[in-house]
Amino acid sequence: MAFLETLINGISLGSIYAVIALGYTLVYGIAKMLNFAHGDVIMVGGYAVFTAMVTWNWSPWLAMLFAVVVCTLLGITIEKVAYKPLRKASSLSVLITAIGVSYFLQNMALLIFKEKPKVFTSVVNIPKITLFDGKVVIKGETTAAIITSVVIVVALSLFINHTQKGRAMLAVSEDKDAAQLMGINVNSTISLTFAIGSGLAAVAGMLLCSSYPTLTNTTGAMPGIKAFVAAVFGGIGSIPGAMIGGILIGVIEILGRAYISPQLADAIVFAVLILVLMVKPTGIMGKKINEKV
Amino acid sequence: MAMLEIKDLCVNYGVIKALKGITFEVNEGEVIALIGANGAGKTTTLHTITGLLNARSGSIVLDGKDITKTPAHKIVKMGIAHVPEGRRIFQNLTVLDNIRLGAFTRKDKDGIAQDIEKVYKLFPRLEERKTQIAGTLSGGEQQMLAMGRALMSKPRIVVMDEPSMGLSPILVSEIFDIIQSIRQQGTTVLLVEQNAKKALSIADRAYVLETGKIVLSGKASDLINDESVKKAYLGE
Amino acid sequence: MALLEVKKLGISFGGLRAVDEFSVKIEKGELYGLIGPNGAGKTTVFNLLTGVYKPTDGSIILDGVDITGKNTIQINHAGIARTFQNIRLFSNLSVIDNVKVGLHNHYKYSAATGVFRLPKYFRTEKEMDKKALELLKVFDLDKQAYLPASGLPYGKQRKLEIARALATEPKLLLLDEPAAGMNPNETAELMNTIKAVRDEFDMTVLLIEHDMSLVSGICEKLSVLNFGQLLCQGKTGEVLSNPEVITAYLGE
Amino acid sequence: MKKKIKPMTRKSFITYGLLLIVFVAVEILISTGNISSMLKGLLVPICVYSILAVSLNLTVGFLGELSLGQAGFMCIGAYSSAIFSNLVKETITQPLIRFPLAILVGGIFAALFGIIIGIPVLRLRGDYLAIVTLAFGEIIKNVFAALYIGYDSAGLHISLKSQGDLGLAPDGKMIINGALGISGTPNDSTFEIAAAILFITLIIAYNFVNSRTGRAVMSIRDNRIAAESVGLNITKYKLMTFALTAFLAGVAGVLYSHNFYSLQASKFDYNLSILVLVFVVLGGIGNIRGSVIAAIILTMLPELLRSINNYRMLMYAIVLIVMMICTSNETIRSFFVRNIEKFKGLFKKNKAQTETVKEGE
Amino acid sequence: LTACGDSSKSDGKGGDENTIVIGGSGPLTGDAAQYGVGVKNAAQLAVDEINDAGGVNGVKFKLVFEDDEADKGDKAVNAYNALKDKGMQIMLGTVTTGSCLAVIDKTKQDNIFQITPSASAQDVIKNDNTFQICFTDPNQGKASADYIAENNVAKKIAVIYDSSDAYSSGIFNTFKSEASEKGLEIVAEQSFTSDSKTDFSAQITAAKNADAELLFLPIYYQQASLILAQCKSAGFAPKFFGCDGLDGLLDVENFDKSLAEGVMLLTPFAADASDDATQKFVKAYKEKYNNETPNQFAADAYDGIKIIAKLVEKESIKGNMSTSDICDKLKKAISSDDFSYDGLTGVSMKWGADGAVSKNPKAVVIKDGNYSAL
Ligand SMILES: Nc1ncnc2c1ncn2[C@@H]1O[C@H](COP(=O)(O)OP(=O)(O)OP(=O)(O)O)[C@@H](O)[C@H]1O
Ligand SMILES: Nc1ncnc2c1ncn2[C@@H]1O[C@H](COP(=O)(O)OP(=O)(O)OP(=O)(O)O)[C@@H](O)[C@H]1O
Ligand SMILES: [Mg+2]
Ligand SMILES: [Mg+2]
Repeated sequence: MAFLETLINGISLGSIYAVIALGYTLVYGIAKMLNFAHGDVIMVGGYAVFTAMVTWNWSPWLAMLFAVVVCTLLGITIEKVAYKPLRKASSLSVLITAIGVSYFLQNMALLIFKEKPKVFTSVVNIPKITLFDGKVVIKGETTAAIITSVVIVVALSLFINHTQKGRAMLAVSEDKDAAQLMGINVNSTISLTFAIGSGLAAVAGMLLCSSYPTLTNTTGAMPGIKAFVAAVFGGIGSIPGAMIGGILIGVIEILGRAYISPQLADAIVFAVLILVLMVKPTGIMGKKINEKV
Repeated sequence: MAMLEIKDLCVNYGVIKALKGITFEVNEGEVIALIGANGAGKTTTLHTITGLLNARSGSIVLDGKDITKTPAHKIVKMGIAHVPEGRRIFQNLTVLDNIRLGAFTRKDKDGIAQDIEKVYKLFPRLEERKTQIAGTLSGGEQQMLAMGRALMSKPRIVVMDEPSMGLSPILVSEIFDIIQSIRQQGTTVLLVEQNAKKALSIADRAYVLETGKIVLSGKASDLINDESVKKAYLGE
Repeated sequence: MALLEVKKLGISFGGLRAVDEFSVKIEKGELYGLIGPNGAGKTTVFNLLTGVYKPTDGSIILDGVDITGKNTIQINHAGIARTFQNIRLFSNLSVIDNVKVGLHNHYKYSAATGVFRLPKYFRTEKEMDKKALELLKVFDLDKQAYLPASGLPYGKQRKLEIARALATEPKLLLLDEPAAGMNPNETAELMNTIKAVRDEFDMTVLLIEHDMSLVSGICEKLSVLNFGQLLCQGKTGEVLSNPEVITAYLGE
Repeated sequence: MKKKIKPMTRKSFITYGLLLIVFVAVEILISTGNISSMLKGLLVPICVYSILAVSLNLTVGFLGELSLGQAGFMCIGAYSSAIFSNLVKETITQPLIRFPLAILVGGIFAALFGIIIGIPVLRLRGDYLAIVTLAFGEIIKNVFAALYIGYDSAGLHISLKSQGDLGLAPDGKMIINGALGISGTPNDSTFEIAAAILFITLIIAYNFVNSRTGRAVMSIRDNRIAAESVGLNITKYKLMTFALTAFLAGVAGVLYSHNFYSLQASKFDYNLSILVLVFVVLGGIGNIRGSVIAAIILTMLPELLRSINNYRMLMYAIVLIVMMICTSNETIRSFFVRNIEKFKGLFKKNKAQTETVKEGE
Repeated sequence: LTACGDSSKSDGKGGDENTIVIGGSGPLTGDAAQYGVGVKNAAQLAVDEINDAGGVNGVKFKLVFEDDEADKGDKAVNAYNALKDKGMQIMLGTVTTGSCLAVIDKTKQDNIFQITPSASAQDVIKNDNTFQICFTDPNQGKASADYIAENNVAKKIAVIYDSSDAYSSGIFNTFKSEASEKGLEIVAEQSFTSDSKTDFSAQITAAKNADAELLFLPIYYQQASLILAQCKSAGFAPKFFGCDGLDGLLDVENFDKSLAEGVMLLTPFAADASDDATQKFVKAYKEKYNNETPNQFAADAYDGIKIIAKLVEKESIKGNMSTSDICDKLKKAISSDDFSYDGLTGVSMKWGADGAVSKNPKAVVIKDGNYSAL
């Protein structure tokens, strides 16, 4: 029973990682850049909901909508200002700029919302599920996160593989010049990718803060990194992979903490990651790409 | 009025001057050949026309409209398709996905389906391999895919960068036949070729490019008999 | 004894039999051509010979040594060097450094010697420079020795690839479409270079090419592949007049 | 004609010269007492970060692999040498003997880990490799933060749980105290030693890159398949580069740990690795001198911005983004290049015309 | 080269006779910013009060404060050096233990009187020029165990602590040994690290399954607030006991105070205590800083400035004395028998030469959303 409980704890944590990783992997897979600022967009989403709900007393639904709009606009702006000028530069330059953006968002949030943490009010009102006479509890937030991540996986997969815009994204991810020659507007496609990715970050922010309700300017940083790990674990650019990777990372982290060593739980997660990548060098769901000689 | 007019086009790569003011024109329905040695600037010219490179000065006019600063994706919509050097197919997508992307600017589902069939007819090998990941095609197969993909946008002008490169002799002849049939269907062709003899034999007019300048131009049938051209590009 | 003896080589990709029962014998000093329609499996044969792919069937014997299943590096050490259909240069290195990388296994000094600049470093580097320039001269590249390789025009890049392959001092040189993208003059020049290489370096050459002027101009023998299978093999003149080859490959 | 690839020797001598000038200038400032405490305090860290950046550049710039584990190597160097120094500080009291030994210990341990990490890393490419190096760095940090080592008359005690778990006798002494880390390491790092090591690092880096080995490494970066086809042992050169990078990062760690009274593992988190990567990328991938310059500028920048208080880190972020865009955006860069060429042209008037705009082939 | 700036002040010779420069160092950015900001604000408040009242023997204070980002190495030292360049004569700081450990040897070398409001590790005061206003960690760990044992609060105890944090693991270590001496049973010993400080489900499950009656939380309040919420949703309701790190819990914006009902903590300061001094301080602080409630760090810092003022007065320190002389005088004065201070964070606080403060920890319990003395 204890094991089951622990496992469910792991899935709860993992489902949050999964939602974050989905936004990560989209931008990562299409724009081919490690958007290290993704975690900070999550934080902005959290503050947006908080401001709307607590400061302005809006209803949760309205607040969520507001957060999605804020993050989407933010994502598009960041892309335009910081990443677009580097379209032709090396991916490392963009990575460093993303780090700059991450610092920027964190410090901007610090100036606006000050240093004291805020407690987030959960936007989820799904009742918790109690099993085995209350021995095992599945929180409403967990249910919400799992449902959300499944919905996102399905929706994104359908979108990318079956719509014109989605195919444009795939083409852009492979070869920007060739994509232009197909009549694809590379800039607007990348903007769209960022818009969706940032909208997903807002959703992730709400779920993250609903489950773990303290909110500071660095709230998004560590989950962002963990989600990055999850995205790679699942296979870069693979949408179902991001979800699976997220959940597995959560489960390993919690099992490691419960059964091996709480202090070394993170080390264990990373060790498992390394082992898996040794066996499967492109992640769990990653496609093995053979370069034709 | 010419369909496509290039005037005094200059293009630089950093400090390297690749094009030093070239002027030429392409009329509707023509096949124009652009020939020249390695590094003469042929590819650069095509890239600039289709918007992948920015001109430093000069102008490109399509149907009387200046498109010098128009972004590449809009130029496609205006009716120019590009078969790029090095094929530039989408390596990790399937052959069929590549072909479909060629029709990205089109909305007519039925028309697209028909044109896919046409492409398959032109290149039966592509139909056999439609689910293969494009990156694993042989060199020649990739070239066919690049051609087929470009035709999917129903262009009024196709610019082709060395379409015969890497093709077997039988296919080279076929490609030139295809170019001619494309022209017969009313599409204009701007052709860059190393295989100058074949190119001149199907072209209406031709320009000879040397280190970023046009040094010779005229009717293809005249150039093919020009001594200097013969010596420099036909290997005779 | 033949320098290269390939017996019943085969490989599949998924359901596709890319090369099937391919056998060939190449004598030392021969200029041998491999031709066939697009997608016939020519490049795949090169990849099998150089260990990029592991053959599922058959054997490869080079100069009496069985090299079947060995990896690329071992095969290069055994004496096969190649060029690629899609040019693969060390594009950020200078032209001469590309060749010096080819010389890597023949002019040695340890990493420490390099870092501490011991006398041997200077001596060896000097020898390498000399040797590399000699090689570049053969390909008329010596004037561009210190330019970045990526800045060379296409035709010269192809030549540089050959020079780099030769620098590894192979017994057998594989050239994958060396004339692709060259105009007739350049092709003619390349033919002379390949001949010169064969004569000066006493080299055996196996090449893939679609340019018939080159094939008929320099190849002594040919093998024709079609759909992964050997269509015909023999003296160049005979093969090129074979009606099957004409219908499948040459046309006209 | 295009620009020739200049022999690296010239580049390296310019770098050595510049560094020497800076060094002498700083020494003069110090001896005349004209240096602020701030700048004086920054001298060793600047050398440390420069060494880290130069060594990471070997992996990122020359081997062409993205590594996010630099802090891990540094951590190993810092910890192993600090343990060493703490154990021997009573027996070897002469810093001039103790410190070189500590440097060797730190460097060698880090290099060993570089090789261990290099092995799985060889199978991986690109971002997968980046994440594995990040993972290794984090593992190292986490393990050290959970590590308790003490010694008493009964010998060495090691635990991964807590101080109490060690069962140390009352006379025992803690060496590593978990999250509290190590304290009491002798402050053997001086600016002169750090500068000397930076100098040596530069010599090693330049000479490595300009040797047969360096060429092999760069050719692997440019085209792995072609490098294999000419018979290069990819594994060997990748491992060698990783080990060298790790060794130098370890040495930087030694300098770091011997510059402060206390050392805590949490300092060596991925943010530090990323910071070093920022130096490398901003200084120019594959540009050794650039790494040093970027390390110097970016280490001083937040300190120079202290006067704007609350907006300090915000400003730092903005400057970072702007610098990145200015150095990497083609249009902006070619604008600078053109103007610099023009500027140079003023000095070499006669040559100017042929140099500013190169003719196409 | 602004960094070369004004070096006349950093030679320790002292400056203007009627101004003493107090340097403060703490995190103003990053994860721990709230502690540094609290200290900075309260210190400024205290300095202003003193100056408004005409200074100490006519000598006014000037506070300079630098951001050390709670860094444990170079950046902490940079902040310290920046302070020196600004002419610091007495140091209030640093706020966090890690940064403090990085600078104590530098302050020792420069012989600057250093008093830290909140760096609580034992090692911090190993030099004779450094003093603490807060309890040392071992002290808190011991006091907590003693309190629990003596008042029979519980027998079976679970602990969740931050193993990557010096403060938290410091308290835990002494708590553990003291607990076993007092016959308390630690049934679950759980930790987390700064890299995973949001999800405590595994730790809570372990504590719950070990049937712990009390959960000891020697951690900061942000994590504690999460733990309280997660315990509730896991249906685990032990008694909760914490240390001074829990202070601030009730001031978190939008915090559901019912979660904290019954939480006991040892803290030297509670913002809603009824004594005059506290009320006056809280009121002044709120007025000055946007209605923010001061936390314990702020109170420590406020005390710190006031303690410095009292010492300065006692020793008739002038601004033109050298820092080293000031240090020698102050360290002797603070540990002399006749010096004691009644402040916000303790009455009749006294210091030994070792630098540790002696004051009685106050145990409070949260009741109806307020602290009330136990
Ligand atoms: N990306 C680039 N950076 C710098 N120089 C370039 C670049 N691309 C081309 N060049 C140079 O510009 C000139 C013209 O090149 P371009 O590719 O247009 O020639 P081309 O006529 O197409 O030759 P080829 O027959 O080899 O394809 C050459 O000198 C070439 O070296
Ligand atoms: N890695 C692979 N996976 C799947 N199919 C492959 C792979 N490599 C090659 N093929 C297929 O095997 C066949 C032979 O390819 P190969 O590259 O050897 O042709 P080729 O004879 O060199 O043709 P070309 O003259 O066009 O270069 C092609 O149909 C190709 O699509
Ligand atoms: Mg070209
Ligand atoms: Mg081929």
